[in-house]
Amino acid sequence: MIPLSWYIILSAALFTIGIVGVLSRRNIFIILMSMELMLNAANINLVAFSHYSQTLTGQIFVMFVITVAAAEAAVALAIIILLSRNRGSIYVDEFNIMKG
Amino acid sequence: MVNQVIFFYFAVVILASAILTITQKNPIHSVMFMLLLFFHIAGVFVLLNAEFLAAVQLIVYAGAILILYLFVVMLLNVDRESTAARANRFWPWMAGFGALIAAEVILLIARGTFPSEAGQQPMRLAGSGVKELGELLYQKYLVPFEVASIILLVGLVGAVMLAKKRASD
Amino acid sequence: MLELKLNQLDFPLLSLFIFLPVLGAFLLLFIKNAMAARWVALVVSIIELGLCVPLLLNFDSSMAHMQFGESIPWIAAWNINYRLGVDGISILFVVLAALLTVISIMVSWTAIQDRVREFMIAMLFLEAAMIGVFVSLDLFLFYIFWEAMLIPMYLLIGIWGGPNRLYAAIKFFLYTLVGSVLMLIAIIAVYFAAGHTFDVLALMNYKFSHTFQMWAFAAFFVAFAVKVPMFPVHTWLPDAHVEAPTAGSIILAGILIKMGAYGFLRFSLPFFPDAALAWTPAIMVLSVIAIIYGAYMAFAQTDFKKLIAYSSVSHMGFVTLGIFALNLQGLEGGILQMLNHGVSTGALFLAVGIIYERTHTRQIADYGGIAARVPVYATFLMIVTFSSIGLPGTNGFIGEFTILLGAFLHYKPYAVIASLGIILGAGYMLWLYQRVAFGKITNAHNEHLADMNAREVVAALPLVILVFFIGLYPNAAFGVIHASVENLVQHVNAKMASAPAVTQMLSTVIGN
Amino acid sequence: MPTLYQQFMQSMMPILPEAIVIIVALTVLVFDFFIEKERKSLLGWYSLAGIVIAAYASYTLMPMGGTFFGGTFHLDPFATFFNFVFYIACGLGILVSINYLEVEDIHRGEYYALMLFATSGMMFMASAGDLILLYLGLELMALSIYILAGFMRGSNRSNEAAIKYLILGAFSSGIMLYGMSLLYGLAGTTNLSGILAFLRVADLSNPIIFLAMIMLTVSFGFKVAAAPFHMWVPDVYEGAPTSVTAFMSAGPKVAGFAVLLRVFLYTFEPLREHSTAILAGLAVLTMAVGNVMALSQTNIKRMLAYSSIAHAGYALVGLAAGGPDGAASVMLYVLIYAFMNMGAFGVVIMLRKAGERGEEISDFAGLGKTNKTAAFLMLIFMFSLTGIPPLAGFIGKFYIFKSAVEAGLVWLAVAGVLFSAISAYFYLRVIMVMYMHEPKESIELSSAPSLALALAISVTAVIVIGIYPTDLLNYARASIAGIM
Amino acid sequence: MLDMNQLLHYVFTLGIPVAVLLAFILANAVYLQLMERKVLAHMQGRLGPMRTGWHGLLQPIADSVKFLMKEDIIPAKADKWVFSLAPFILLVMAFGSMVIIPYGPPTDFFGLLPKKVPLWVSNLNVGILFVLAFSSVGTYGVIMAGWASNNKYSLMGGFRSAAQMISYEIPMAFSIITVVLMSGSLNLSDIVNAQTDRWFVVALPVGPVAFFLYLMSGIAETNRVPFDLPEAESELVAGYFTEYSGIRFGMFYMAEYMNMIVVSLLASIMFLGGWLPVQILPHTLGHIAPIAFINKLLAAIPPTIWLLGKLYFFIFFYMWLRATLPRYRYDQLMSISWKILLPLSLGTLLVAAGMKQMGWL
Repeated sequence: MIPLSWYIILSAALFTIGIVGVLSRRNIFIILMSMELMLNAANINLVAFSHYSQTLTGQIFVMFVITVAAAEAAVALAIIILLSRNRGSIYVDEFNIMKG
Repeated sequence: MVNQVIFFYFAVVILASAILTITQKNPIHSVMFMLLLFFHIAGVFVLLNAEFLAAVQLIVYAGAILILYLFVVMLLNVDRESTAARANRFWPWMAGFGALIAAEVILLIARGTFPSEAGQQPMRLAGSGVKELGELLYQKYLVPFEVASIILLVGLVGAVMLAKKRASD
Repeated sequence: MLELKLNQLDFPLLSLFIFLPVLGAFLLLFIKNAMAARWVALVVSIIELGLCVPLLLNFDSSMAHMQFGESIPWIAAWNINYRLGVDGISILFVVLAALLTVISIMVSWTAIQDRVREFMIAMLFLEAAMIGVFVSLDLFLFYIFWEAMLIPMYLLIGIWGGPNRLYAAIKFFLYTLVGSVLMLIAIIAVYFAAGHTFDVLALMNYKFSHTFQMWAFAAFFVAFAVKVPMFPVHTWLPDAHVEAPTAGSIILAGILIKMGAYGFLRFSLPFFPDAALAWTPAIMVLSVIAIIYGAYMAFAQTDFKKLIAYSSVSHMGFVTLGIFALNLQGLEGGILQMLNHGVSTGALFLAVGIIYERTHTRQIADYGGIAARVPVYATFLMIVTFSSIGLPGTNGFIGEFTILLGAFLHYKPYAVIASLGIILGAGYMLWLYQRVAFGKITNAHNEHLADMNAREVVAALPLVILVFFIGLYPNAAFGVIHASVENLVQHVNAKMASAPAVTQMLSTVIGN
Repeated sequence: MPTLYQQFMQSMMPILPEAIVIIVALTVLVFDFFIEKERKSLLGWYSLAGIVIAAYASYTLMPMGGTFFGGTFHLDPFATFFNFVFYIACGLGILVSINYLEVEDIHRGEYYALMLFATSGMMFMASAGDLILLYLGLELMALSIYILAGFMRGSNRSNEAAIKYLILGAFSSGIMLYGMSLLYGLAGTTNLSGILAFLRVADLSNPIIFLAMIMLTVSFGFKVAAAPFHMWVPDVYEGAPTSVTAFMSAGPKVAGFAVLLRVFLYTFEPLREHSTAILAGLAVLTMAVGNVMALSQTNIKRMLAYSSIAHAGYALVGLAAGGPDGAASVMLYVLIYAFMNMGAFGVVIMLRKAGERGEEISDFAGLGKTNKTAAFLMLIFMFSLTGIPPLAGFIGKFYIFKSAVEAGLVWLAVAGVLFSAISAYFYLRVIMVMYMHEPKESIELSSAPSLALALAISVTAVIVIGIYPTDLLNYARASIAGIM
Repeated sequence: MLDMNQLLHYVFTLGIPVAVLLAFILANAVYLQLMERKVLAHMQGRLGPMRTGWHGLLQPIADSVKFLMKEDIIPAKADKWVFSLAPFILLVMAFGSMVIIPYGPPTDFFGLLPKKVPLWVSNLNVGILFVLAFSSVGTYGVIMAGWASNNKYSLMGGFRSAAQMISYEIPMAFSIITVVLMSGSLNLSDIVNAQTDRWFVVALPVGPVAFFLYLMSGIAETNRVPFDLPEAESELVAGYFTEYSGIRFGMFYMAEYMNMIVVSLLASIMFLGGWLPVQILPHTLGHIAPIAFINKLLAAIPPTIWLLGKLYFFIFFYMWLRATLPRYRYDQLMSISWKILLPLSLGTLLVAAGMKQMGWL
């Protein structure tokens, strides 16, 4: 029997790793992947809570989250393709035409 | 006991591959560690009696989303990758900030309580609850389900519209 | 106890006052021709002035109540009503606003060549807002007019003003806006403190707690003091006056800066008498500083308009001095002085405008000896100079004398210093007149100066008449305002007396 | 005995307006294939007609209130009010777009479809009675707008705007999701009423509750552009196609406030004291950042971006005030804001001719001479944004500050009015440039019936609401009565 | 402390079945190659391998030894990590699917064992989804192999293959869902048991269509002729595994055959009744003596043999196709998936759902 708090701590740690990735990396792909880490952290939470609170809502939520992640990734990657076509860069700190 | 050992293994691999994901220089290696991570998260889901979700996690997350990343990363194989700096110049601050958040979140969680923790038994459902999931999804969560379909459509339309080369460009 | 007397005319006269100019402005939207626009604006403003006749004739000066009352529910959810009414204090300002608008439009006849239609629209909107401020008896409504006035005034200064107009316009706007937004919060606070009402008359009868009064008074004070303008926040005025077109200056000096003092009379004193009393010493000091400082600065100016602007600061110091003397004489003198200042400073700006249109310079040094060339103009200038000095026989004398009388009753030292301001005022005005009108013609341009034409004379005449009318027959004005002021003084004293601690304070102040 | 079809229609009735919007969007996608390039504006008018029909549907559904689909969907006056705001934002957005898209040569059917999808997402957000629907509605809206922001595919600025918006949007929704997961763990349900029921009896010293609340605050702060989560706003607003910026500044922000209102004033009601402090702090910071940063902008879109941050700050004041009046004030405010902001962007779009940028404030020089109508409209909108009576902006701000004072947050109201006085400076600068600077060269404005209609609607609304807000005010107050 | 009993339990329920499965797979993978060569040869009027052993029976052993002995070359510019990992991923994923598949009903091996043991490693409730999951993850192996080789032919092959696998996964998934709809379960054993009365391949009207769709997609998933574009020799050398040699090359081969086995097994289980015996008209004429006797005889054959028989039938079918059909062009291949199979599979699913709702299925 695994205590609920183990799952939560795991997810909190994963979530933090995701945040750090988003904030500190320059490569846009890795930033996007870090966001997926954040979503996965939330998913672990949701499933764990679903398991322990004996409701299935959490699992439903996770399915929706995965759906949204898919759509979001598609759009994000399309924009990245556009960017690299127009700019040839995938580093976020080089996206700086607009300033001020 | 065995479950705990398995959980421990999963947790260690998840965290290690997460850290490796965000520290790799080459995004393709990141994708590989991400794949590893997804597998182990699917494992955690199985531990939590959510086999259906574990399969969905693999099919959609690993099999579709991550593949998409891999495709685009490979297509845009930017060769400056090896020379350019990996992180932005604030990264030590951000990492410190992250550690702070982690400490805080874990502290808060350790001090807080979840009602379900108090003595309730984990759920046991026949058939991994696929039937129950389906009933919930198509009855109570019908509207969100429809919205999710529209979200996918929007993602589709957007991706095609943005990324497709046109004669006029 | 004031109450809103029902309309004795059975006709929404005051609404007509507000909406006639608005209608005129809308009419102007469809007129392309500049000359037609001028005529339409003039006719509308003259009709507006004509409306003053029934207003004055039907006004019952024997009672202090609000008259010509109108009250329509407006925003029921907030208990906001469209409530209008005039009493002795406000009625004269309505007339003055109507009069000065006519004069302003006339004086702009040739001075404004660019975007005439827009200018006239702005003037008419300004008139509507000004009159709205004086007749509204609902704080919310009052605030709307108070703020709305900023838009046309900003545009008047900013579009048709002098070379430095952008700076002046924005300074004017920001100063007044910052002041009035604080008042907005105070208005809201008053609304809640007094049980969800914006009704001015109801609020007058409400007894606010002492602490509340202190804060709310301060917030109102900032708004009104900026408008007056009182000493430390007066700096927008010289800029605005100098850069504004003549019409703008006339309105600004004649009406706009009166609104601050009007606000003290209508809201600050009746709502927060305790706070007013507590704040009086400080205000007195500021008033006296304004009087002396304004006069002193006026001496140092080389710019015609700037000199008048600083003289306004000085004169408005007298007004606040009179109002916060908190007795009958002071208040009546203050109100009369406001009127006088409107007339005489309006006339002064008119005079500057007339000459500026010909010479395009405001430097006093560019003039000199023009009396010989333009005798009518010199006479007009002389009359308004005397009026401004307060020569007996002109209106200025009556106002300042009454104020000093009131101030002497309670605040002798201030009155003494303030009277120094009169002497200084005489000094700089006469010196100004001497430099402009007498002596040899120093500037070749002035050799062929044309005298005032018929239009300008027509515009100036009412002011000259008023200068002497009030100067020789002040009771006409006093008669209108007396009942209301007396009521105000009683009302304020009664409210103060009901609080023992304050009574003590009052007695110590009086004993001083 | 109703047939299966009738039963189905009956059960789908509550989401009829949303369904109409989505169906119109889908048909737009289909029709797009059959309409040649020159006549794409037909799709715009068709979408507009759809919005009008959806509005009518919302109107007819007004008597039918309640909670549907197992508590996930609310059909209450609150949601209906916001739906109307969304119709306005979307309708005006479509109107200002038709001409702009032609000028920019990016006229495609997907644009309108995405706009409608975004609108339906907002509508779901406002109606959501469950965190899941809330999240999905939000993502539907956000995803559509990411794409719209990048709609000018050849433009680097547009691409950049899209990716910045997407990264920060996804980041914030990640945080939100984590907060939601904690809430679900606490309450054992994702239903907003269920969470409220939990919080009523919960031990409020549990730090996880606050962790969840703070995470939700942060993410909604991103969505409504509250400082310090506003970094994306200027860049995104500047880079996105102007018509999208216009829509973005009205629609999603309003939707964000709809959710904030429902979550903070309804679900988090037991946490009132704490949430007030957080929201008040956010409000002050947001007003400060928005107004101060706007002072130094030279690009009109960027200036309006900071102005929209500032306006989010004012609305947060109302939110912090709380209570029925605070909520109603926010509702009224966002409605008014939608009108005046749309109007301002409409004028900006008027200036945009292919080849000329028309986005620098200096491009407005002398507009008061060369095009009096456009300049006058801009003047009205600027004064309204400043909050000068008798325009609608004043009514909105007045109500906000009134409810703040009523809630005892006088200091917040004072801060609000002072910042709004500061804001006068940069709004007036636009007026100054238009009326008091000489025109550089003759500016030929692009005008089209659609744009004219949008501006006419906006300006009429700004003036009429300013003078006679009573009915609208009563409607807002009545709408909030349902959930408070 | 681990419980000894628990440990034993794991050994018996996991260890032994996995070992058996591995042996089965290895043998199959190795000998299927021989079978392919033989089948192709005979279809083309040749003999195929004849030298090593009787009719070349030892040929696979020789080949394996050769694979093992050859130098494992990793190109200098290749990404070593990814390069080495790619074949493993393919192999592991293919094996993962096989772990979930049931090979027959629980049996005691004609009384040899004291109690019935299941013929599967893990009978997951959502088993079929995991098969899908593993097959979709298998794509990684292909694309990573192509990319890591740092060779444009490999990369092209990898991309093509990945695109192809992803595209065909969708009609495949829909046809599987049709089956799930018909059987009402995601569990593979349940799916087999649901076919007791009637195999799904003959469940008109959707069964045959779904079967056809599944088979088409399955062939494409395994990159077999006529959909073997990724390794089109004439264009891309050997596609994504051009640069591979030695044991890693062998792994790709093995993975391909394992995938074939998985696809065939699934086809048998989902459409041909899995381990259920063929019955001649059991409902209508099954009571007639000779037919009943034949049916009895057929039913006497152990279930697993039935399953394996069906499996090899499918494998033979693959080889038959390879001998018969030419290769599609790449754009044709994609348009078949998106323009024909996908709408068809969606339609099938809709019809099946409608029929299920009406109780006709």
